Amino acid sequence: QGAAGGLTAIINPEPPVLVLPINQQIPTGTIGGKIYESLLSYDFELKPQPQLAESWEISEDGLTYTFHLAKKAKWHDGKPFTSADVVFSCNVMLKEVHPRARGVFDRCESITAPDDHTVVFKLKAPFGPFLLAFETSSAPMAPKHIYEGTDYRKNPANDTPIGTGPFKLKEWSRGSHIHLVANEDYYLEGQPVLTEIFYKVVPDGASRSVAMETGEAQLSQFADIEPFDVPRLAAMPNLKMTTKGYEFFSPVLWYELNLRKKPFDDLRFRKAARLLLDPKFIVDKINFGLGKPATGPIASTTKFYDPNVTIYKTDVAAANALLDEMGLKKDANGVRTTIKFLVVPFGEFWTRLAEYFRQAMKQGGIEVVLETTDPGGFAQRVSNWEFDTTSNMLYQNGDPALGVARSYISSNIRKGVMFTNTEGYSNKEVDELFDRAAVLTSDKERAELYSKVQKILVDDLPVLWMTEQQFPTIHDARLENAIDTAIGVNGTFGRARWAS
Amino acid sequence: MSLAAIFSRVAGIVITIFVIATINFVLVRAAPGDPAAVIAGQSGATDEKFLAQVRAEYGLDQPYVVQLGAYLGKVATLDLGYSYRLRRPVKDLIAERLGPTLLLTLSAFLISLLGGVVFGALAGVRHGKISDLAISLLALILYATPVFWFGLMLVLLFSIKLEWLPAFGYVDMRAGSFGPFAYALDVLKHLCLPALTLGAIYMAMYARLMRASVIEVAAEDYIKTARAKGLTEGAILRGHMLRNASLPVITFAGLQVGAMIGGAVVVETVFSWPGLGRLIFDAVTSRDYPVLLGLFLVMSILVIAVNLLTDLIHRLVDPRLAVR
Amino acid sequence: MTLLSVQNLSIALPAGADRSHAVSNVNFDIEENQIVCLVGESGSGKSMIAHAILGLLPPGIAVDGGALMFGATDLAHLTPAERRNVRGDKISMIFQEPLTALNPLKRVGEQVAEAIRTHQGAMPAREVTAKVVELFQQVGLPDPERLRLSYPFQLSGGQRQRVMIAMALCNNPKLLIADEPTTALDVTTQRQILDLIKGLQKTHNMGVLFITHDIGVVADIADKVVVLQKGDIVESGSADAVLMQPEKAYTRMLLDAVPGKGAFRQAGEPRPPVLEVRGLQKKFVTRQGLFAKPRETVAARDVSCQLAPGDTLAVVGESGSGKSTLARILLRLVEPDAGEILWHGKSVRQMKGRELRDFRRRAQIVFQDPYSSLDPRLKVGESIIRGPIAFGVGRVEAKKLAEKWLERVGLGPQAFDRFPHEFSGGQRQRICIARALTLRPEILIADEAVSALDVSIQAQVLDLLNDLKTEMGLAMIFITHDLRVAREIADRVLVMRKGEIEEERPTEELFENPRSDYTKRLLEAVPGRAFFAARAAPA
Amino acid sequence: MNDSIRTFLRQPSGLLGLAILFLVCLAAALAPILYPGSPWDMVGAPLQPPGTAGSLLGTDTMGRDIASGILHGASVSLMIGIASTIAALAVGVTLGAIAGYAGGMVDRLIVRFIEIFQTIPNFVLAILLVAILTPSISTIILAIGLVSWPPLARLTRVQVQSIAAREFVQAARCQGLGSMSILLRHVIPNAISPIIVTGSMTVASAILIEAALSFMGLGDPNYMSWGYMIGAGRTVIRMAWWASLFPGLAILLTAVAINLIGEALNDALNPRISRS
Ligand SMILES: Nc1ncnc2c1ncn2[C@@H]1O[C@H](COP(=O)(O)OP(=O)(O)OP(=O)(O)O)[C@@H](O)[C@H]1O
Ligand SMILES: Nc1ncnc2c1ncn2[C@@H]1O[C@H](COP(=O)(O)OP(=O)(O)OP(=O)(O)O)[C@@H](O)[C@H]1O
Ligand SMILES: [Mg+2]
Ligand SMILES: [Mg+2]
Ligand code: NI
Repeated sequence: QGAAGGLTAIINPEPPVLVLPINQQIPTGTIGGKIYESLLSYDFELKPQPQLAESWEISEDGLTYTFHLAKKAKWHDGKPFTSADVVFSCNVMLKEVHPRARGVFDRCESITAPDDHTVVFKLKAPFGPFLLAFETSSAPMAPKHIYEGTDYRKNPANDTPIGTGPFKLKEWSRGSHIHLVANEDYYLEGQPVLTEIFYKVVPDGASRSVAMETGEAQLSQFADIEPFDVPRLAAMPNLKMTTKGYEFFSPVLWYELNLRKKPFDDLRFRKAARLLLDPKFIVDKINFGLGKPATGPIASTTKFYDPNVTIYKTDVAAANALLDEMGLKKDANGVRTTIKFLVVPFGEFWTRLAEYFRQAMKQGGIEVVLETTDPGGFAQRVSNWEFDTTSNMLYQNGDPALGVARSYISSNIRKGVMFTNTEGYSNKEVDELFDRAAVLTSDKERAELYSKVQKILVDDLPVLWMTEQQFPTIHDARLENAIDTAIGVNGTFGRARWAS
Repeated sequence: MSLAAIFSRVAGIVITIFVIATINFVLVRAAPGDPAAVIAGQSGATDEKFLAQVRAEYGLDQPYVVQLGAYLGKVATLDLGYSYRLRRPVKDLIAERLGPTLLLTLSAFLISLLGGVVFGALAGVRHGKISDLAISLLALILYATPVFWFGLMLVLLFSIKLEWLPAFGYVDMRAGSFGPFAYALDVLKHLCLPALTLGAIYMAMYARLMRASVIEVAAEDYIKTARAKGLTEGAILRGHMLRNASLPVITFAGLQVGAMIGGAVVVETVFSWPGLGRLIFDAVTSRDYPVLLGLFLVMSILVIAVNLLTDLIHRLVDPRLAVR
Repeated sequence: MTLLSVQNLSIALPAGADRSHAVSNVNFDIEENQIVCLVGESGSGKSMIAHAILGLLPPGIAVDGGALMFGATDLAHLTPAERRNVRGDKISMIFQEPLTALNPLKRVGEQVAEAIRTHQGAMPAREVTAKVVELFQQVGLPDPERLRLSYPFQLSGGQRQRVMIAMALCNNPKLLIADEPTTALDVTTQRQILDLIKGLQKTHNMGVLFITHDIGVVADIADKVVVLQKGDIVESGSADAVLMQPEKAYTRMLLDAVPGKGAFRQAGEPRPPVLEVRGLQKKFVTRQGLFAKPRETVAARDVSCQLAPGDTLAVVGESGSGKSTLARILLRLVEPDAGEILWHGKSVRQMKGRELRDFRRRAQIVFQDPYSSLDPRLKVGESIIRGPIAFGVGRVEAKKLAEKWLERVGLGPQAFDRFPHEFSGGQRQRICIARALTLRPEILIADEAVSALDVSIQAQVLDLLNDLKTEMGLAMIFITHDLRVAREIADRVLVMRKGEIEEERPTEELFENPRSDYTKRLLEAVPGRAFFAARAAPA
Repeated sequence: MNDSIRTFLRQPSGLLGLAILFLVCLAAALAPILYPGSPWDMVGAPLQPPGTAGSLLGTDTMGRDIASGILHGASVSLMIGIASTIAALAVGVTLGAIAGYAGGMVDRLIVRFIEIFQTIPNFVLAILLVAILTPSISTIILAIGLVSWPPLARLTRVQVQSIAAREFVQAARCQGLGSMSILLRHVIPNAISPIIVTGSMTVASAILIEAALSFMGLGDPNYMSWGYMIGAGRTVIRMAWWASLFPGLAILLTAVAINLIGEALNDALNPRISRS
């Protein structure tokens, strides 16, 4: 076998569509990332690298970004990729169908195309992380000639995605597999190496491990492999495991308390709860060693992380003392108070997390009753603030301004919207620090502000941060260069190859 | 079957489907919270525009009776709704999963019926002997076994310990490149454990019934007649006992089809069999109600179909029914 | 030449059975071209002997002494294969119940053909079919070509029994064993089958072992009689000898117990009726399905009759003629479609509440099946006293009453605390009578109350009823399919056919001088008529 | 009744069933004493094999003691089994008795209704009910009860019908007994025993349905149940067979015991067998 050849990978769950511009769920990102591209890619340190944009420059005042596009880039249907497509995507289509992209591009005064291969973004105000907005899932380029003037979500072309990426969709057998083949006309020299990629839909966790074990599949990502199976598979000689390639996402997991309600509004209670919990337990026993305890709101894998904050150690006695101080007395059964926990309805991991929370709180005499709902009800209840406690995990999307601030700033307390400041935390100082940090362009200045905000937040405990989640990518030991950007398995795989 | 009988049969089926559809309707209305939010639940965030669209589609602003009527109308035109989670019409989702489920349930049905009849007959004929005791005991135990657990234990034994059969799935992932024969063989290999799991439990049930039935039939006068004719015991078993004794088993099997399809849901979950049951599991874990309700209806119709089939078999076996 | 010689035959029963041996030391011979009748009460071991000959004894029961010499072979000691060769070939057998003796799921022709193929080896299908058709013709089945393709349920009882006979004859057996082949049939059909067997026996020169409990049947067909009592032979010999000059008391008792030989009862003066029935109509409609046409059965069409105190009205007729339905209508267990029932001139159909209960108390019924007419969960005494208690009698008193009646029907007060299953059929029937009588009824309806009983017990129950009737001035409606029983007990007889009254006359007139053809046929079919007439004459 | 008890006790299989069931009840009763903590407590390292580190039957993925879970789960399984059977009996017997005794149009309607419910794949309906009403102990009982009644109704109807047609019932009517007392004293006592038998077996099937629901993730998250344990252990079956084996055995044994008892009851309540 030479460097070329086919790759069989696992996909779970089956993506609803492959058109990345209209759907950004994880599996869509993984497969769509081979078909669609954005202007930039990012290395493991989140430094921008060329993709559809060969080069770019930023004006002094940090308000104008000019991108020079790859001249040979073509859509899969043979039409050339031009700056008109970029303007259409960023200024029209994504604003309509992609809430996250809308958030970023709404900051632009104008998006224009002086010539076929140049695009100019003019910002209303400086925005520090603007260059991080051109990750594939965040701003996938859509072909103007197909989507302009149509109902994007109902466009029949959604069944035959047309992108600029190194792989094209050949066949999608629903419920079974998605077959991608190499794009012969790809604009980057010598790419792609692989001739085809099969994404097999394997809904069952155990079967996924078996498939990896037997070599039926050669690549798995995100939560494909159940945590307890990871060490075993990682130890197999024919497989390799890496947690690299998720830097852009860097998810942080936390328990969320509804600060509008008693006793969660009392900092002593939050501190006590935090002292009862042990992030190590989640890492070791629920995650089987993957991930690491989080110290605060910003993940250690991203730029502005500051480790010098208050460190909470598990301390049951101290927790009980705090609760006593609050005047929450134990009754005959040793129960101080009974609270509810809304279990996240997305599978076993979340159930375990809820069960752990219940047992941990019990040590402080806090009885937790688990409530279950369906995803619809869950979203509805959380976004409408109808819960006591729950758990949550958010991607940081490369920059605190993109993925962290949204959970803590009071301007983002938006009833009815998921992934906002649903816990209801409000602190003027924090608001101000986040706002200022977003519009600065100097990393050094920004780092200072983010350090400050981290200290305040960790002392204030708006949520109980537990872990920085890590995902295992497990692949055939002979597969090379697949994970070479900060979005890892969601990358283009243009350089992925077999070791000869 | 007379025309009138066919007519009343069809009417019965229509009524049944109508009732099931009504149950569906009531259930969606019984779900806590705004039905529109429930139906739209899969969209992650509750998007007002989307809710309005759902409300209009289901006519949730209309009076109940009108809504029920509209819903039944949709069912009548085979419109089972739309899965917002999977962004596809429920009808399509079900259609592509129907094959594996049929394969699984039909083979399990055959295994259970054949096995039940054979083992039950064996035990019945050897009434009171060791082999009867062994079969009866085994049947009793199997009958009391949770299906999913039995499946897991089979996986533990045959896939993990002995490594004879694949533990999960429908075909090998590489099967796309196999020839048609190798492909079929591979599916067959994957089918073994799930079909056995689902079949065994019902086999136990039928074996128990068959045993009792054979013992009863053995005491019938016509068996004495057959003996008095000078037939060998084998000929008596084959020619006179089996058919008569299996009648109650067939009737019962017809009644059990519903339960078996329910069992398939669990078995498909255990073995990651890409059928309707698996779809139900996914739909349950994500509470994809349109899919759940559609599946419920389709599975009920499946039961009706298999019931008709058993009826047909019954008629073939029992001339008294055929003439009437 | 002796065909089968039963020598000192003993058949052991398993432990826990009612006796140690089903039969012991039984000796008799069957000659070629001879009909040997085996008679005896239920449980005397008749079937056991028949089954032993073919090696068909049920599991746990075995021949434990003696020999069954069939020519030079001892049938009691054959290997399974040898036994199969004998069965259905040299010796064949017909059973009592024609409905259950045929496989319900196989065409009757096929069932006969199977017997042929089993013993005559491979034969072209056409030949087998031809043989079957020929056999069917021989046994008098109509349209054999079509009939052989029928299933048993499509044939009447008599036709099924003919199929059984054809099956038994298909390999020209030397010996035919018939175990009560006519008991389940109507008298007229019984007559035909008896004639058929007798005829075939003549043409085929067969030896026949005919088992029956009916002395009348014996008298009609037997060359030789073997009388069995509790497993022992009481008497055996040529039919003439045994029937005309019975030596043993038991045989005499059997002969005397046959009902319907004494003088006719004379109807008394006409008195005002207790019960009068006018123009009863009843149609049963069975729904087949939602849209299928319902099936209708006429169970009563314009039925009228009267019953005076102290009178006994016998209702006779073939199975399904509507006798039981009439009884049920009278008691308002079934509502008629039209007609009047008058009790002392009051309309029973208008009655409600107290009045109805009062009527019910005065009109009691005894059912045919002594097994299902007692609540299996209640002690016998309890079943009896519920009635009086329901009418306000105190428990202690009711118990006294019940004990009195139990004694009166010959059971003794200790029966009070036992469960129904601890009694024999005859005893149960007496309990039912006691239950009915504790309420001191005016009218007693007996629906086939003695049909399930052996002749000797039947005679006892009939006597009991007769005594009680005269004693209490009961009016009785006695339903039976047995004309001899009717003759024994009734003042008047009502003949029913398909829900209609064929004839209603005083008993003597009807028997001496029947008017309707149907009644004539019924009378002619009664087995042993000539014999009993002859026997009665000199007495 | 004494006869029935005697016959019951004469049957070794029935006794065995009783003994096992007794053990299960004992386990349920002793759970708080033998394992005073909650079965959710994480007592040791995860996935410890049986017999190690003080855990008799090993620990599950979160280090919870399997033995403790099984003991505490016993009462949950029994409670759900019995409660949902009572619910099924309430619906089934009432409908069946009405149909059997009333006859005619009412009977036809009820029969039709029963038939429809028998057509519906009952486990799927149970899933649907629990999923939509959100899983909790009461919705689970309700759902299992709602899907288990048709066989009971059918049986009750046939029983009532056949008993009501028996001659001894007609005889009782002729004795002047009122309808109510006939129903209570003759029909029900004679009809009840198969219903008791089937009812007892329904407990076993209810336990199985509950287990399957929990296995599918539709159990009440606040109660440790055997089905939940198997479901939670399923994914780790390759490295921790004990996590699913033992709870499965517990279900199996309980169901076998109940079935054995049911069969023995069947014989015991049959007067012909019990009193001969
Ligand atoms: N399977 C059996 N087990 C034990 N005892 C039996 C069995 N079958 C018959 N018996 C007993 O054997 C004896 C003879 O029975 P058999 O059937 O020969 O009587 P029969 O004369 O044919 O009576 P009937 O006129 O009622 O047919 C009876 O006492 C009966 O109780
Ligand atoms: N409940 C019923 N429903 C439908 N048909 C009935 C019903 N009861 C009786 N019949 C029919 O009415 C007719 C008369 O029945 P009935 O029982 O009165 O006959 P019988 O003269 O007593 O017969 P047997 O001698 O067999 O007891 C039969 O054809 C029977 O099938
Ligand atoms: Mg007999
Ligand atoms: Mg009758
Ligand atoms: Ni008779």
